[in-house]
Amino acid sequence: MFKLEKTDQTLLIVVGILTLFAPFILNPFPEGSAMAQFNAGYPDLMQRFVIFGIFAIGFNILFGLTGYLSFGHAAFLGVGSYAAVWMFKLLSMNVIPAIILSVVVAGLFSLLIGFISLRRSGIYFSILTLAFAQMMFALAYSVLTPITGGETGLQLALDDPRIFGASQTPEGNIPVPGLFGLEMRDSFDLVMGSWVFTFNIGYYFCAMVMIASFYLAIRIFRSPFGLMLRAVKSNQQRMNYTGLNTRPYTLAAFVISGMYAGLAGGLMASMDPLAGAERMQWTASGEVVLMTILGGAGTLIGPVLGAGFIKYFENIFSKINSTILHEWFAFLPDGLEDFIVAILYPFIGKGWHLTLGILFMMVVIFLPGGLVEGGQRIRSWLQKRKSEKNTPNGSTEPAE
Amino acid sequence: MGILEVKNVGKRFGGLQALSDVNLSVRENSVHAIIGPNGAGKSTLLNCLVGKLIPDTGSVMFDGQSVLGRAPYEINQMGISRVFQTPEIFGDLTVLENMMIPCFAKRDGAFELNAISAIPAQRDIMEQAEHMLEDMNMADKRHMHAAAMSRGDKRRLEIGMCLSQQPRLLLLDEPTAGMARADTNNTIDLLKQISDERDITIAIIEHDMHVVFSLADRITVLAQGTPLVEDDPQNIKGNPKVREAYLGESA
Amino acid sequence: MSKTDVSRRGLLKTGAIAGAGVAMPTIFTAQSAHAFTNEPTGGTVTLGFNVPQTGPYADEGADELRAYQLAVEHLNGGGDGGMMNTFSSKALQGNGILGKKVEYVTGDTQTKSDAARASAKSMIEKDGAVMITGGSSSGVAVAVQALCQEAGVIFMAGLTHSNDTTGKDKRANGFRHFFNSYMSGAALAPVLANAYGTDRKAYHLTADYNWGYTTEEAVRSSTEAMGWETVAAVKTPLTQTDFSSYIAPVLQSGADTLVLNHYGGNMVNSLTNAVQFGLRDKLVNGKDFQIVVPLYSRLMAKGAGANVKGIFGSTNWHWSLQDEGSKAFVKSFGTKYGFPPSQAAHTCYVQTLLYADAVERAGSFAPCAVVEALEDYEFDGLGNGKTLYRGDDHQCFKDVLVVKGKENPTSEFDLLEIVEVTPVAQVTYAPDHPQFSGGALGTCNNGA
Amino acid sequence: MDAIILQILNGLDKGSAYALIALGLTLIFGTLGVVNFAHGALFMIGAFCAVTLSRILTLSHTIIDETKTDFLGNPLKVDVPYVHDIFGVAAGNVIIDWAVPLAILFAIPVMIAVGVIMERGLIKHFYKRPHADQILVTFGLAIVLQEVIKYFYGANPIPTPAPEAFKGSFDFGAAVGFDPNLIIYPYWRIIYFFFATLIIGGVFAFLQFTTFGMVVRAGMADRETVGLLGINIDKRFTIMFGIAAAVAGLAGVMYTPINSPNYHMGMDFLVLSFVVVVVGGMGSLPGAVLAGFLLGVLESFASMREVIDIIPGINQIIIYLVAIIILLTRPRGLMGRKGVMED
Repeated sequence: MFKLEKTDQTLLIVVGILTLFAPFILNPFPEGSAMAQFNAGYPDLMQRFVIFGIFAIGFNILFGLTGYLSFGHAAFLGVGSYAAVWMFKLLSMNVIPAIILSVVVAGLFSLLIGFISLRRSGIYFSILTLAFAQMMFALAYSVLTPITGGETGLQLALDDPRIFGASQTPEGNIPVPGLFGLEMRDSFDLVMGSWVFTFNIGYYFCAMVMIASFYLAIRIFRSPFGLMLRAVKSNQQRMNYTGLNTRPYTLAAFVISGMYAGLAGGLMASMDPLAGAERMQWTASGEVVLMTILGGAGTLIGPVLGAGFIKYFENIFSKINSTILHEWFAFLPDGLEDFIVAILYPFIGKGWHLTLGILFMMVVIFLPGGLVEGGQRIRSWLQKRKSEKNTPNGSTEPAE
Repeated sequence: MGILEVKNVGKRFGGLQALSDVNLSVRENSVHAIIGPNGAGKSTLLNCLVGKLIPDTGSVMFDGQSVLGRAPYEINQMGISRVFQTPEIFGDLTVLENMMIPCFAKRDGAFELNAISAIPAQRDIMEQAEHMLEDMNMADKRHMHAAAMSRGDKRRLEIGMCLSQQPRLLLLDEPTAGMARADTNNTIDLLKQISDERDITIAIIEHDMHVVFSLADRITVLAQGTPLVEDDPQNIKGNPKVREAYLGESA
Repeated sequence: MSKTDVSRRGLLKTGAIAGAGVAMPTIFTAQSAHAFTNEPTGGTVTLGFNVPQTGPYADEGADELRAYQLAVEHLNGGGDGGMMNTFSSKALQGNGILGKKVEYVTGDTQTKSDAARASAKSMIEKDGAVMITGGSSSGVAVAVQALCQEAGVIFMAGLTHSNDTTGKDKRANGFRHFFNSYMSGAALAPVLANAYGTDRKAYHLTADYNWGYTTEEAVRSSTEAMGWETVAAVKTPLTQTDFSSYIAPVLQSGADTLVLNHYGGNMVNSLTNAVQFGLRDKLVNGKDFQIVVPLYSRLMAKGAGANVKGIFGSTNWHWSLQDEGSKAFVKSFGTKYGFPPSQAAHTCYVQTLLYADAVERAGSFAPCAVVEALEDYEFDGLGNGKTLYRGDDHQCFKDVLVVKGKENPTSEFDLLEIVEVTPVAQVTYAPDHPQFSGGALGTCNNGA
Repeated sequence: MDAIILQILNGLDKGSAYALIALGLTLIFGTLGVVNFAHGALFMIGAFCAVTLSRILTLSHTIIDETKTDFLGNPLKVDVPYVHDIFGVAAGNVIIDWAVPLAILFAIPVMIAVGVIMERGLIKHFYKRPHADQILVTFGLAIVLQEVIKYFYGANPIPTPAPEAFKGSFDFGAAVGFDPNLIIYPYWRIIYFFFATLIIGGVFAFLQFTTFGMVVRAGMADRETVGLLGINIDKRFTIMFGIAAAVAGLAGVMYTPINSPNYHMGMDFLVLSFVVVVVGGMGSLPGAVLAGFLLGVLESFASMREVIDIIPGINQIIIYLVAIIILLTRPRGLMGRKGVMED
């Protein structure tokens, strides 16, 4: 099925199921319970999970396969968003042309920037990409304000000259992005006892795109082209003396991953029609690097896990405030409650950066292969335990 | 007229004349050794042949075409393969994958965006690679990580990779450097076998006289960046100039 | 299949708890039950406080949050009631809003429009917030205001000073109590003319983004109207930390006044650098060289330290005001937290009260009802004298304070002194003023 | 003409700050082969050494002044620093006033300790790990360090002025025959420039003329060989890390009067200092210094309004533009060696 090997096929199916049932999986705690704070199954965050998943999958095609560390990838996400919003302003509120344009524009930008930056390798390449992205950010924030909206971002207005579709809804509001009549922000809720699950059209649209992107990524990983990219990472010298020109390979990888970023940007704008310059800042580029390495660079699923991990932190941990902490520990005697809250407080809410930093360090120190390696270790540990159980006399098998 | 014709090649690095007036003709289907003491310019000459360096003067013709100014991958596509002093292989890939890459390069050229089809679907490539692994006696290691192999196996793999491109000229840069005696003899046997069984020209740069005299049909002696003499092995052995410049020094 | 624009957790929270244990029914929520987004149906109503908790404005955000917590306490009948006692409207009873206990959720804007929108969305979609408020920059305010318009909730802006918030980027569901660039210019100009004369040559350094542009334009046009000449205006990058290369050429230009259209860290650094260069000790064109900072905040003054002494600027509010409202607010804030509130805290507190009051008066949480109650609403007793929430652009019109860095501060909070309270008439402008042109308010959106 | 002289002065001053930070970064990269994203955090911690010292010097006990009231109408509490009690008001104020220069003495041991602990506790384990891991772990460390500082000192900048004696500016123009006020430069920035060149010179002299320095330089060139000679290079590298941390810290201490320090000043400098290091050529100390000054001067020129009028926005992008041009024309930066950080 899908022309994939068995393990990849299983992985794709698992990812597909997890994505489709995300509204259930991410809302494990009943509404109103103290743990509901940790629920992540609301449309915006679910959309972010998959959109940043796409971004990281694309980044991994470049970094994970070729080893070229781009420090300016957020720029392509940014131009993708701008392209999409301009499409909404000028053409139509349908997301399809907007997303197509954002992929194309991001592809063109990455072709140009990649063509120049790939003349160098290693950290020199990283700094070149960083420089391009920072230039784009700085100009978008300031001089290019008429095109980009500058500080306030590019937004839709009530008087946009939309060619297909009205400038305003009958009620006098700005129309929302949709897919042939399905509005991206539409949701319906499913109530089961104390549990509430939200199904959002935008999320499912993004999820479909993500599964398709993930499938495409698997195909690329397993293709001759993917093999060549891994060969570039392994030994460029041998590539050259094997009659292979590495530049077009790396450039193709750069453009493909730039287009993934543009796709993510286009989807972001489709879910929420605003494009801000901060999306292109180096911190945003650094974030996707962190996502990829944290999840496991070069692995298929790693970047998606990393993206989810960081976005979860950013959106869930940052919202826990001292009042909530006090509620959680209200069952404790007063003095103890205050003490525990005082200890935890620096790490949650406004301290979420601190916790994230500590977790980065832990993962890098103890799990060099990222979260994927963590998963593998747990699996092998479980298998070992299982095999220990299966040998009733308790003798362990000799190590391989 | 040899398959490789080097005419009046000179190369300067700052104040050092690394090569001057090098003339060399490698006959088709022969094994041609280039020997010389350290610093004689052997590696510089080799680098000029594969496009890593561009000589200041002279010409390098391969099969009637100039190689000068071409990138290494273009020269390789013309039919020249190179084996390095320390094996250059794809350490992160499996042995089989290593072997497939030159097959792709041979079939698809310097660049081919083949991003969708699965590798196992490339039956012809798989067959070629498997076949070459068997030729190299490495079929049992096909799923091993290349970096995890012994040096001798790495060398064997590298030679196999070069051969699977079906090159017309195989350049070897001290292929037995740093090898144990047994590995060296294995490599000699392998090269002999290749030279006998295949329609291929071999040019070898070597320090080890044992290797040179067991393989070479013809020998060029390089000293101080310029060829001293070019002759058959038995004549080289008796040549006093060579003895003085090279053998005498090591004896 | 029914549809909702955003989920309505406010309803579901209580509804679901009531139905807990009944795992059987699988219900898709019906549209007809909700008149507007996040309609609160239980005994509580949730407000969303979206302030910077990380990044350079985190301290300002923390102060805003303190004010919000105080406002919630007062609305629920706790504490001493603060400004509820001095507010001209007596609709608020201290029993929550419309009898519903006020609860709140908090989020981190990071002072980035993307992050701010994400956090606002999570409050709307996940927590069922019926109103979003807060923020410490115009970029964030404009972005979140547009989001709230789309989602059908009310946005009560926190600290945002750019003309655009109630100018070209205004939205029907958004309201701004804070003053703006135009008002700063209009209030400052006469005071500056008075103190420094009418034939000054001004050199502007302007932060290179929207807020900087509107502030420069406002200050330029109002000072030029008084006879000042603008020698040069140079834009400085947002990310600049060392302004020496921008400050150094000022004296060479023949200017005798430097206007720093900078905010936050930019202003702290540019002012520190300017004072470092000894500009204020110089005599140019026979006049003492002067520096002006159009928008002051206490945290900026604190960051710049002694450098602010004697430097003019404007603020929305200051704790040393002696009207009854301000005194009541300072008292309850100071008692609770031990130090006086900042202008950001004030505007956030007032915005919360104004929202609650509008809901009470409208008798509904529906955004359109709230909008109607707030539009052209006149009130008093909240610290800035008689104030009008203008219906045309949802901007508050009230007195503006011109302040000056204090020469002998008695504490780290006592850094500014009020020079003049500029009456509202002097800072009022027509809704179609060119500095506010473009954009349209649109119509209110109830969502759902 | 006067405008150009002024911007050259400016550029040299800015450049000295860039060069100083880039120097420490290169020192760590060159000796240990570690890409240290926490270097900006070391700079920031240095600056907060100055803040901390000035807090220590102004440690106070409160007395109640019945004659005045605070904002709530209660009797005013007045803080009296202990140094006033010990040295008297006048001498105490002088000590408080000189907090920043005194902080140099305070910062050196603190920073060396921070550096050594960092190297022994964390960086040591990352010598053999890929650069990407080094970047990630040091980046994580940088976040942790800045959040810890933020927790204790808040997010707002903290004014840390120079001593009264160094306030104001020197009129260069008048000294060389221009009209007064045309070319003025603040005393503290002049001091910073000389301080930076002194430290840079000191580091070079240390590496050039001491045995320790020679071993370290040999180690930078070929670590394995030096290890084979039976020299305990690791210990020396630990000390080098301490020195690099101290260099970054001193740069931070001296920077505090120029701009009020805040917890994210390290991150603000991080990207810039990496650009400087790379433009100079990874691992090259002279390259880092040269690039620092070059970028400082060019940045100053780009901020002239005459230039901005011709190319709008040039001041926003100049550093990156120069970095791109240099890297495209000189593959390994100004003075980089082949093969370093190219894989």
